[in-house]
Amino acid sequence: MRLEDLLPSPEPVRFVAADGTGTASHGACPRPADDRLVEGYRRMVLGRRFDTQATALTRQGRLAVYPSSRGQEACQIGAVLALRDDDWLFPTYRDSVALVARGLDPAEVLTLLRGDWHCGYDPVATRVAPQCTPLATQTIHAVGLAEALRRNGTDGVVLALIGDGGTSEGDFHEALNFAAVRRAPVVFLIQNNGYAISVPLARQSAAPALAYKGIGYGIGSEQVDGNDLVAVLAVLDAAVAHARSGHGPYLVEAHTYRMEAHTNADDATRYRDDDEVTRWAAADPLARLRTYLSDRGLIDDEAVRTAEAGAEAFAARVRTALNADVPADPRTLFDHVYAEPTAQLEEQRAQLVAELDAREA
Amino acid sequence: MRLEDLLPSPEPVRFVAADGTGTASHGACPRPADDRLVEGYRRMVLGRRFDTQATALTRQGRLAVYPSSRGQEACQIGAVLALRDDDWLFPTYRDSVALVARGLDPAEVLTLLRGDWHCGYDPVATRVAPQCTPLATQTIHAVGLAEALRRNGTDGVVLALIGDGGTSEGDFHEALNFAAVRRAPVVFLIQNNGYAISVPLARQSAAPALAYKGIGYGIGSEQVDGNDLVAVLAVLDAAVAHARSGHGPYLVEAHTYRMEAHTNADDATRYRDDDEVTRWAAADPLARLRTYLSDRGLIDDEAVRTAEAGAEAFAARVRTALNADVPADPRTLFDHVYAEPTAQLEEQRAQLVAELDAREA
Amino acid sequence: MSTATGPGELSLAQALNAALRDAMGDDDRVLVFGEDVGALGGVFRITDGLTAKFGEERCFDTPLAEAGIVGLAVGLAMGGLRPVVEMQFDAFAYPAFEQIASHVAKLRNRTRGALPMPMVIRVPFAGGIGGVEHHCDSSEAYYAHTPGLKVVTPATVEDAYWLLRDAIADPDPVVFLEPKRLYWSRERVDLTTRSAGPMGRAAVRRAGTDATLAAYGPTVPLALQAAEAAAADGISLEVVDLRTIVPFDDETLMRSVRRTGRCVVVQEAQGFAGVAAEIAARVQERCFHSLAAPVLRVTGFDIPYPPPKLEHAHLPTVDRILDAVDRLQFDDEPDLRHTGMAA
Amino acid sequence: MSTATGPGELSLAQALNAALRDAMGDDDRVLVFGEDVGALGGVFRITDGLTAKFGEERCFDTPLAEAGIVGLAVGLAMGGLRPVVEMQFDAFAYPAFEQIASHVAKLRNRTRGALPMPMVIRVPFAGGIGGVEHHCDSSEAYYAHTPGLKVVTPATVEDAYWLLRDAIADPDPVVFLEPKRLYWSRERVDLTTRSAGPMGRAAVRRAGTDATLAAYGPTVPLALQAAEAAAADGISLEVVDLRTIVPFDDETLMRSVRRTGRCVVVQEAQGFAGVAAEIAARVQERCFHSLAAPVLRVTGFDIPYPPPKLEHAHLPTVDRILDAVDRLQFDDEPDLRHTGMAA
Ligand SMILES: Cc1ncc(C[n+]2csc(CCOP(=O)(O)OP(=O)(O)O)c2C)c(N)n1
Ligand SMILES: Cc1ncc(C[n+]2csc(CCOP(=O)(O)OP(=O)(O)O)c2C)c(N)n1
Ligand SMILES: [Mg+2]
Ligand SMILES: [Mg+2]
Repeated sequence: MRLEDLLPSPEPVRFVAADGTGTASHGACPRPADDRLVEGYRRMVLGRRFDTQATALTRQGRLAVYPSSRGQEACQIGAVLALRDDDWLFPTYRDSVALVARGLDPAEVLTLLRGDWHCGYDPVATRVAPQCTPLATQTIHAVGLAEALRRNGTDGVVLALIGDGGTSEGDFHEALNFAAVRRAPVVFLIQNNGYAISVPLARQSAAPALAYKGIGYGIGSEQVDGNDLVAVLAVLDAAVAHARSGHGPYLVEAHTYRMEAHTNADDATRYRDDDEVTRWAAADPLARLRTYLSDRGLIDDEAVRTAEAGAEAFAARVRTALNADVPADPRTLFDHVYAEPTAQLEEQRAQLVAELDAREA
Repeated sequence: MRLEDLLPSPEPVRFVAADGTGTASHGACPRPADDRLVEGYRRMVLGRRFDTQATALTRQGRLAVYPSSRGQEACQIGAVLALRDDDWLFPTYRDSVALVARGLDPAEVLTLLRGDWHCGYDPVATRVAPQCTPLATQTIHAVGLAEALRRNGTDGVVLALIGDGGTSEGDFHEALNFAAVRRAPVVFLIQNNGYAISVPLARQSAAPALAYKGIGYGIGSEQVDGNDLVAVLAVLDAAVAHARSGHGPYLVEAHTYRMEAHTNADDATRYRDDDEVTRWAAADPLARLRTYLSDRGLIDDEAVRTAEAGAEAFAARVRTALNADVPADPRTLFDHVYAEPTAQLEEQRAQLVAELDAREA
Repeated sequence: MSTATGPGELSLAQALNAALRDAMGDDDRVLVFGEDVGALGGVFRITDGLTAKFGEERCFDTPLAEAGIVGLAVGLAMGGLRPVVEMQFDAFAYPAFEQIASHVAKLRNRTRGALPMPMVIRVPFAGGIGGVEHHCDSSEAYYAHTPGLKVVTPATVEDAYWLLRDAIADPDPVVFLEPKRLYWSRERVDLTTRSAGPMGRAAVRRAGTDATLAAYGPTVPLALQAAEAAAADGISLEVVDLRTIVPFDDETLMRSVRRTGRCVVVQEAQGFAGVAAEIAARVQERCFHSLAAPVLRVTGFDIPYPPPKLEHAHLPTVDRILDAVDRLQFDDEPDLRHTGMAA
Repeated sequence: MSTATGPGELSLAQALNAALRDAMGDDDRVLVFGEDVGALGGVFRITDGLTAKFGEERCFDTPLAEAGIVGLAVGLAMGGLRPVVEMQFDAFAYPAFEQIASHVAKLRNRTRGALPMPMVIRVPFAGGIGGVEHHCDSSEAYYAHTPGLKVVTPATVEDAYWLLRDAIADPDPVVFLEPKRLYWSRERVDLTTRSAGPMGRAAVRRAGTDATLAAYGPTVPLALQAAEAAAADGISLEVVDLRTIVPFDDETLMRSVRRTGRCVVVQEAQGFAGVAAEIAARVQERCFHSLAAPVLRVTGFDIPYPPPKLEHAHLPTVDRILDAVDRLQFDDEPDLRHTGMAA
């Protein structure tokens, strides 16, 4: 790759301005087809409704905790739309919206946050790695999986999600480097939402933008307005195509904002102004896309209502599923530590079973 | 810093060509003063002689192991000349030549490799951190120490050495990032000698050059011909001045070559051609500097002879020191694990003492 | 340990906060840093108000990188400062493991005392708070097995304050394990005096004659409850709170076991090769002929920490401790129910 | 174990190399990677010739980053491959500790079996080779304390071959600890058959009646020498080679100790909270009334691994084992000389 291709555009790629009007700054990427944008709109509506629903469920005690991605829907849905079914996604704890938008069962997605089990869906069947808690560690797994896809003779691609804070971890550096040296078909998408819990980007990095990290590994990079689905999808399309065609990894930084606190348990007033939140509300990705699409006659009021009704129905499904009590059986704690429980684990399970039996008797 | 200042020169900065003639490509750095170059020559002669001597001592069984830096003297001496006495140096296992050039007692430097103790010199008195074995870990210590200097109200600077292989470790990434965010007065000097043991640079990184890593952290960077002392010193002078004046860290990549095997125990024929070594021999940093200085009348045959005689005398001192048997007392093993040995360690020492006493009786 | 609230009372979290504040006030060299310790005051609010009081130079947020945080502390300690760093949760200290094991623990030894490493690595410790995976690990054994580190864990509000003060004043690196589920436990305390000994000494929290319960950190209140319950049945249990895992206070524990002749070690971590194993091994080495029964262990199972809804099944309970006491028996039957250990 | 050389003999290093070669030949999914494992064949030459034979796709050098190496292996295992990675020395596996503890050990459990982690992490293990600092750590306890990992260490040439084959074929992640100082020990072996049991079983290497020596990896030959020396004095020692630390073979060890009534555990690592502590704790839990004396430990001291010239003082010796056997005494005197453990 030429030196110029390794550096991102000086300004984030943008197709749609905050007020929904088209802009001139597109980078080199073509605009995604209309039907994909309309589908993106539908999934963003659904994703936002899911997010609100999940937050509500924490208040009702049905979820232990929920990290909202309100405001980041363009990134989450863009990531999903850029992938084929046989591609893999490596999400973090914040990316539940991406998972339901990819079609995963919301109850399975929320198994982790409900506290039933660590991962509720089948990563192999869904081609979605477990939502990762230890920051940045998933990015190197993504490289390994991408290499496995190549070795298995497919042209599958892996998309790894990471936050701005996560980029500070050593594992992210190692992942970028391994990906570049091994030319793995992997796209790294940084959702730079301005904060790592309470820590603002300025304390996280002094780089002109996080996308400038690519050149240090020989990885092509781009930065994009992360609240503009059209731009996110356009840039990710190019990145995924790059990886799929054997040209190795690609790094994308999406500039976005976390509208809610870090999780429902966090108190964001301790570290940021309401003003800042209000300013970002004006850049809302969903309103922006709606205006853009309706201005172009791609959606009408009817389509908006249909999308919202679909989202409501989905939210009802989520409520029903989460309000059902799923029994969690302690006897299963020993089942999957190893392929076969060791003699020690068998005995520990027997002890627990005896204890439970005694309690029930 | 402006974006342009964060990227290195497209070609390594060079003042002196391989054949000793001056070149046009100087980057923006002024040429160091003549007397410093002459002093640099003297120390390079000494350093090389020390290096040969140490390798010889491994053959005589006086050293357990020695990682030669033959061919890297311009980097090692450049690093030392760029620093004031009250600045700190953070070396690796390969940087013994830098240490003796800084004036450390060679026997104390070789304590590690002789197997007497882990570090033989006093890091505080010498302002040289212990030669670091776990790769890249020292770079973040360097950042902390640099911050301590600033907090202590001095304008001291820290220079951290690292190899090309070491740059792949996560700790290097974290060190660069912490240094940039905290604007620590630290200079990172990558001695890119082409190999990490047997692994060539192409398998270590796909970056256009390692110096391109700086921009991803907002750190100014430069690359330099690491076999040209004039250039190394010029670039490091600028980097150190940058750090000293409160502008934060700086990253320098020096392109050089390790003429010997990784250590005396390594077999370099397994992974590289003699041809390659021969080619690099023509770029020898010492011969190059001698030609350059004598062409300019800065040294004459007499000066060369004096430098070499000084180096011989030094080598004799090293031999004498290393041929003396230093008794290593196992009773001291418990002395510095904690400030005061714990009750358990006291008892373990008592047991060992009883055992030794019994054996001696 | 009282859990009532009222005036003059302090939570364990508040005591830790007070210890940091007082240590920073007394010694300019003390610096507090880590993830979210500044404006937010830490996810558990242990550093609350420190930046406001002492400024950003003394208490600050770092980039999100634990090896970097500990490595920065190493460099600062080399430069004469006294860093107190926070790891956000047990499992998030693992990225710093190399820095801790290869440098923090060894630099003093490496340099024959020239580079001491006075620093405190604070780790919110163990479970019982319904945290999702990676938020409830018990990692004390990793540190306790690493020579050069001291390992301390408070179980009372008073100890939270004083042991942390001791740790910060200590010339050696201390891994300071804060039992998460005790953060909100409250006691009426007077922090101007201390009742337990300094760091390095265990404390007999309750005197007894029939058997000794050895516990530390989160299992101390549990052991006390078990002793209370046993007393109702006429069994007199002595409870030893180890307080400091390294260096280990053999004297206090062995004196107790030699008297009671029986011992149960209670630890929340998975059992295999944990600190309870060390304690059991030491006790039988030193008190063998005083022992009327094997030293038993009540520990977590040898499984990854369970999800929130199942942690209750994993964690040591009062019942399991009492069962173990009941089984301090006199034959070789491997009757080790509920101990997380069996064969 | 014979140390003579001659035709038909193999070194332990060569047996490991053969195991890798045969495993790669039998199963295309087996990949070998790490630092310097390609052209160089590894710093100990364990991977010698593999790239030449199987090509760069099957055996390759990676960038120099251990977390990356293990993390890459995690992703490859998710994709159905069977990675065998090399950590260059014990202490250089520490940067990968988070990947190992938080992912390798837990991904199968996290996903209820959907993402098994069949991989082998090979670690040149322990000291006795005059290596400078960081090259001789004993790190088995860190892994053994982490549920989800299996931990294996061979002590014979035959076991080197077969245990590594077993580890590669195993559906679970195995930390495979290769005793560095045994790399060059040689035996006349026929690798087409195996005399010891599969991974997971201990082996009685020498039968005896007076006491049991429990050892693993580098201390097995030492225990055998001690038994040989004791026999000359009329003391009959049984030597149990654990072979697999996790899962632990209680049956073989307990059967032995119940018969001999005495036990010494020999481990090279620092003693505190090490694997020997677990073994001592287990033995007294399970064989208490068969024991005529406390289970003693002979271990390294609780210090960082010493420099080359002093390692001899730190490492367990035949004399220390014999001293411990002599002290399998009958009172509570803490007579634990030379065990690295005392109070
Ligand atoms: C290795 C590690 N260290 C610390 C944490 C605790 N933690 C959870 S989320 C978080 C902030 C992450 O910020 P960012 O990467 O920007 O992602 P965001 O939450 O903004 O999506 C922290 C510090 C963790 N999960 N893993
Ligand atoms: C964390 C860590 N991993 C592995 C090693 C083993 N090792 C020692 S030197 C070396 C190669 C280092 O290469 P480079 O950084 O280029 O430095 P050079 O030896 O060329 O000076 C390796 C892999 C180590 N010392 N530390
Ligand atoms: Mg963020
Ligand atoms: Mg190199």
